[in-house]
Amino acid sequence: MKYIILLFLTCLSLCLSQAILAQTASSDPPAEAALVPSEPPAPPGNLTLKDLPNDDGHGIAVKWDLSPDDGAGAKSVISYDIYRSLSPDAPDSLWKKAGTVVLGVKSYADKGNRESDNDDYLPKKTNLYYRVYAVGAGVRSVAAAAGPVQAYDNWFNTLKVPELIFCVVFLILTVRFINMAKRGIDLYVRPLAGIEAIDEAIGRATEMGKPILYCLGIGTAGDIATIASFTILGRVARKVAEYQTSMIVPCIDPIVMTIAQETVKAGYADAGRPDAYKEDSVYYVTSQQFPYVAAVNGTIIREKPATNIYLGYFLAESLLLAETGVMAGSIQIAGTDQVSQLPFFVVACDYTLLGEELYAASAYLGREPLLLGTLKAQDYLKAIALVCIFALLALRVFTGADVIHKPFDMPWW
Amino acid sequence: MGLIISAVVIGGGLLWILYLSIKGQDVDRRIVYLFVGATVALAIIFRLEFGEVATPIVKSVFDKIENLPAGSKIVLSYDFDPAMAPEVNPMANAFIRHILEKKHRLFFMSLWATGQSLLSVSLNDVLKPEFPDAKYGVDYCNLGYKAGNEGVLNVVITNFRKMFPSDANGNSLDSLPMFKDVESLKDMDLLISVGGGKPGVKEWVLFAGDPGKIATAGGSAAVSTPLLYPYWPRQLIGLLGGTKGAAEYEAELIKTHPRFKDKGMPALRMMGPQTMAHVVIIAFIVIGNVAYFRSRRKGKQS
Amino acid sequence: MTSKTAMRILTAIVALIFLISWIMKSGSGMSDSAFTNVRDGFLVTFAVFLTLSIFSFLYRDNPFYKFAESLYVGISAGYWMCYGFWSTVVGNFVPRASRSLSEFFHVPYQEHADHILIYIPIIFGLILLTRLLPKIGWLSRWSLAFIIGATAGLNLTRYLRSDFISQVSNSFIPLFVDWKGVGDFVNHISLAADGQFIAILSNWVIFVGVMCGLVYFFFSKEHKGAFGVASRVGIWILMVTFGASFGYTVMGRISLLVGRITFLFGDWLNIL
Amino acid sequence: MKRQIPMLILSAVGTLLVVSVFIPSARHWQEDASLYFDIIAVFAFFLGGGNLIRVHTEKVNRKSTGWIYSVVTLLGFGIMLVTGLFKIGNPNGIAGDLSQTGSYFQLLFQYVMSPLNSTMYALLAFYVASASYRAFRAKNTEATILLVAAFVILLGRTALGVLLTNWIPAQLSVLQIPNLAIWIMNAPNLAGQRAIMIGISLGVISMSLRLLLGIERSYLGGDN
Repeated sequence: MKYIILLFLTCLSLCLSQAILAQTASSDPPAEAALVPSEPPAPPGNLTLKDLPNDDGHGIAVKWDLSPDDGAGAKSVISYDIYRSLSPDAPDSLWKKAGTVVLGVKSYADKGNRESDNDDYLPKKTNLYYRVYAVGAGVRSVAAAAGPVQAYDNWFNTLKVPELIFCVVFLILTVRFINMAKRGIDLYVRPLAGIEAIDEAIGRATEMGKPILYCLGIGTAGDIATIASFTILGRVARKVAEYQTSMIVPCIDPIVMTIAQETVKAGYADAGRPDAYKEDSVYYVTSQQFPYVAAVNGTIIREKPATNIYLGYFLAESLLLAETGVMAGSIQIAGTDQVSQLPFFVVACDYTLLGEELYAASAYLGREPLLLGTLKAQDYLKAIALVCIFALLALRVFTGADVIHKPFDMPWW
Repeated sequence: MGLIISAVVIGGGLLWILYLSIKGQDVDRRIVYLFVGATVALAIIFRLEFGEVATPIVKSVFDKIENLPAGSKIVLSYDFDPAMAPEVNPMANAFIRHILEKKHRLFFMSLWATGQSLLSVSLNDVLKPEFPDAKYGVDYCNLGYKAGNEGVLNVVITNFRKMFPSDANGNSLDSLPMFKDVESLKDMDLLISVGGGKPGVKEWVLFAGDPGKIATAGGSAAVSTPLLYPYWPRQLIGLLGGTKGAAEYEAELIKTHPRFKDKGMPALRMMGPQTMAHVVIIAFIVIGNVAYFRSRRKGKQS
Repeated sequence: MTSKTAMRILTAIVALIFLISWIMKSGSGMSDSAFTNVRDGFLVTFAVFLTLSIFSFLYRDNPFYKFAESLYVGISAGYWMCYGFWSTVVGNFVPRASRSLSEFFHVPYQEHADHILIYIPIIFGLILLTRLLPKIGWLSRWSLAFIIGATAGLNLTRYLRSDFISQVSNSFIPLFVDWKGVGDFVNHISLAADGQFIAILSNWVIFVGVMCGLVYFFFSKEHKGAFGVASRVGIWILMVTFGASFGYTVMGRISLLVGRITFLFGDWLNIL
Repeated sequence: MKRQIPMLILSAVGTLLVVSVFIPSARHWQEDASLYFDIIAVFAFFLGGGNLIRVHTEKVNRKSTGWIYSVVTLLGFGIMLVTGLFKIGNPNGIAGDLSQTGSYFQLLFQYVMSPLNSTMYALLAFYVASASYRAFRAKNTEATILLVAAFVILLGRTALGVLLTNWIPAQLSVLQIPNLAIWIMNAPNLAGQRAIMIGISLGVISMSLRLLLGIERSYLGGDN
């Protein structure tokens, strides 16, 4: 079974890589052109209009054949101007300039605005007419005109197929491993030092009779790292309640504070000590980065917590907090998904959860088979990523294309 | 004078701390703070400047301009806005000085609408007063800004006159003597883009330097510099990164052309405190390791 | 001398310097109005006082820092709420909800916006406020669920696109740069920074580095044998990354300090 | 009930937003969700502001240690709210921009908040130094690699790096410290960043799925 899945996934990634190759391999060389002034160039030919695919109904795909003077003939074309109007014989003032493209380009995606009070509004299900001019130095050709055409909204964005495939694969894997876990199959997870440290740290705080400071970072509830931190906070609160020690949770955002209060309260309830929960332990400081840090730093220095836990979204304050914690002599456990801040945590804290480990932490702490199952699914996706990179590179070596920047400029993301 | 005082104070202090560390005493963090603060303060008060030495990535740009035969054609593009200007404007000014000093022909242009006004500031503050003999249309010209981002490059790589029927002042290109033997970017000897966003150095490499096989160099704000490193040295002949890169270029310029010494080199001045602080931090890392190995050896002995 | 007397003397000195600075700064003001000069003199001096108070934390916690910190927290909380009120309530909600309110606040009323849907967040917002009532406080979880659900939904595809797919495809780099055969490669092999060998080496390091880094993050497989070696290389690569990013950031941090010290010596003491 | 309905809301909202990515005509749901988010956040201001006032007035009432600083906080909060909500001193009155030059709100921002912001930020210069002094020690393989990488980059950022290794011939030029620094940034650093980012994206996707599937509930309290 396992091998069949892997085989399937490998085939899938090969197909995808083929698609990526096809996308990146095509690029037109710039057209050669020479200078000839002032005669108006010949107009572009064969103007065709179509509803723009994969959009919400406010775009038209415009295509034409190059003017005979573009790169050949009199070589006088510099660019093409695209105009749109609601009527084929409207006066020039009612033709809205939709865009300009340089010579050698023979298509334009006219993406209008969907708000009717916007200047660039492009109504859906309405007849539209287009004109395309070839523009020379100070002159322009006769218009190539076409229409009517209507814009429709589409029901599926075909450009998102790769994402859909990955979503579905991930979902299937997750559900599969959850089911395995439900059937009681034991799933191995390797130990993570940072996670084990959390347990010890709570014990240490109990011995010292000092609180634990849990900082959710400066993210709002709109940052997924903050949500991940909530899931860990719940488990930490439960242990704190079991050990009968206290915790301080300063928050930077009112909603974060609200969710944190709910989470900590639930953690205490789960531990069977709902009365021990103190509303004041989770409080709002202020909504800005540096005043928040100033206040938390003050708290760390004055309360001297046994342990500081920083999990969530952090920016420059990572080092400000962690160094202050060092001064206060606290054990420090940190984790963030901000790659630029990880170095500071690694340098100043005792344990650091690196990126993905932050998201795995709640599964580790809870040790619930269902959650551990999702870790397994994550690993399979990682294996797919490895296979993908391998496959792409193998293709690269055999096809021999050698331009380092091509994948960086892919049209579809 | 200021340099001597600072060197004695900071150097002496560091030696003393090294001595204490070797003896096994731990340095309080406040001492580290004191040193960093004092270093930066001294450097600011005494306006310390250091002879930066150009790193290879900067030196290669300098050498290229230095070694091109007089009369070579160089494009300098202002691809930045006022927010980035403190970091990258010194680079642009240093380029102007160097290029005109070497009697090359300088073609100004800009892919950013906001670059144009910064460009005219440079023309009025640097070029005109310092090079009164440079003649417009012969030694330099200003093509100004054209909308279209990298699309502009797509056109001028085959033909200048299509995109720029006239220069920024409305003169037709054919009326400018320096355009006599210029058809497209491919006739240029060097392209320089100074910028920090999009379009910027990367676009110049991808849409002009690479397809036209034209030597390309760049100057970039510090934040975006790491993203450009991969293009060096194969696609970019050199790159000035942030204030540091600008300072290196200024230092090299003063060394080779001492007449610019009194022109005020802003990047060099900004670098003074930073270099000092770096040296202090490096010294502390060394001291920390000396102390660590010392204590470990002692631990082993006992 | 007890620490309390020392503190009193220190406070007196600070107050004295503050006063002198206020007078000097007021005297050198540019404005025609005496009130503005005195006010700006006070504000500049106060800004300097706050700057130094924050720096004093480096020595140790002290009343000056505590004062600056408390003021900072209060002011910034007020600042944030004012911004929230004017930009979200007046800027986003009022123009969609009511014409007369729009006129009162001088914001353009949006006729075509979906007016009914704007009440969804209002309802959820009101539900959130039930927290203040102990009996039905549990209702507020509905709003929290809405927020968490939205975050999860938005981020799932966002990260899939911008991080997963694009980073994997960015790893799509040539392993044999400018390859012209083994003979040519061996003939030109050198450690020159712009040589072919280094270009090839870099890409191999990226390739192997990404692979090993990913292996390090495997949770459900024991890091033993070949897998263990790869994971160990992976952690080394991560350590290089951390060291390099740390080193690269130092310069930017120093320039912040340069800015503050320039403020103290230049704008305040005028000795630069 | 108390747990099922929130789970349902969460899954429904999240699933709708995921699906909307694939349906062009539903694209604006995402923008709408962000807007709703902001508006709900305004209601939360009451909770946040209320909490701030309550915590600090309690400290004042109890006369607990440092209560005087709570007075300072409350004063600052009140002053800022009054100047901002009523736009005191704003040359254009109620219609003026909140941060209009000359308004009291802007004065407070310029002379109180802004210097405090940059000073807090500037503390980093000191902390970076003390952290590198303490942590960059060759204790084991990992720490040594960290130390060497940071050291090379730091040296590469000063003239010292050039002076020390200028003698290395062009054939070995990658060993010159500035070149080595760039190479480190280019190759191993890039690889590490990429591995972390790929890992994070999988972590986020997995976390989101766990939330949407309703198996991650610890934020609403464990299993019972």
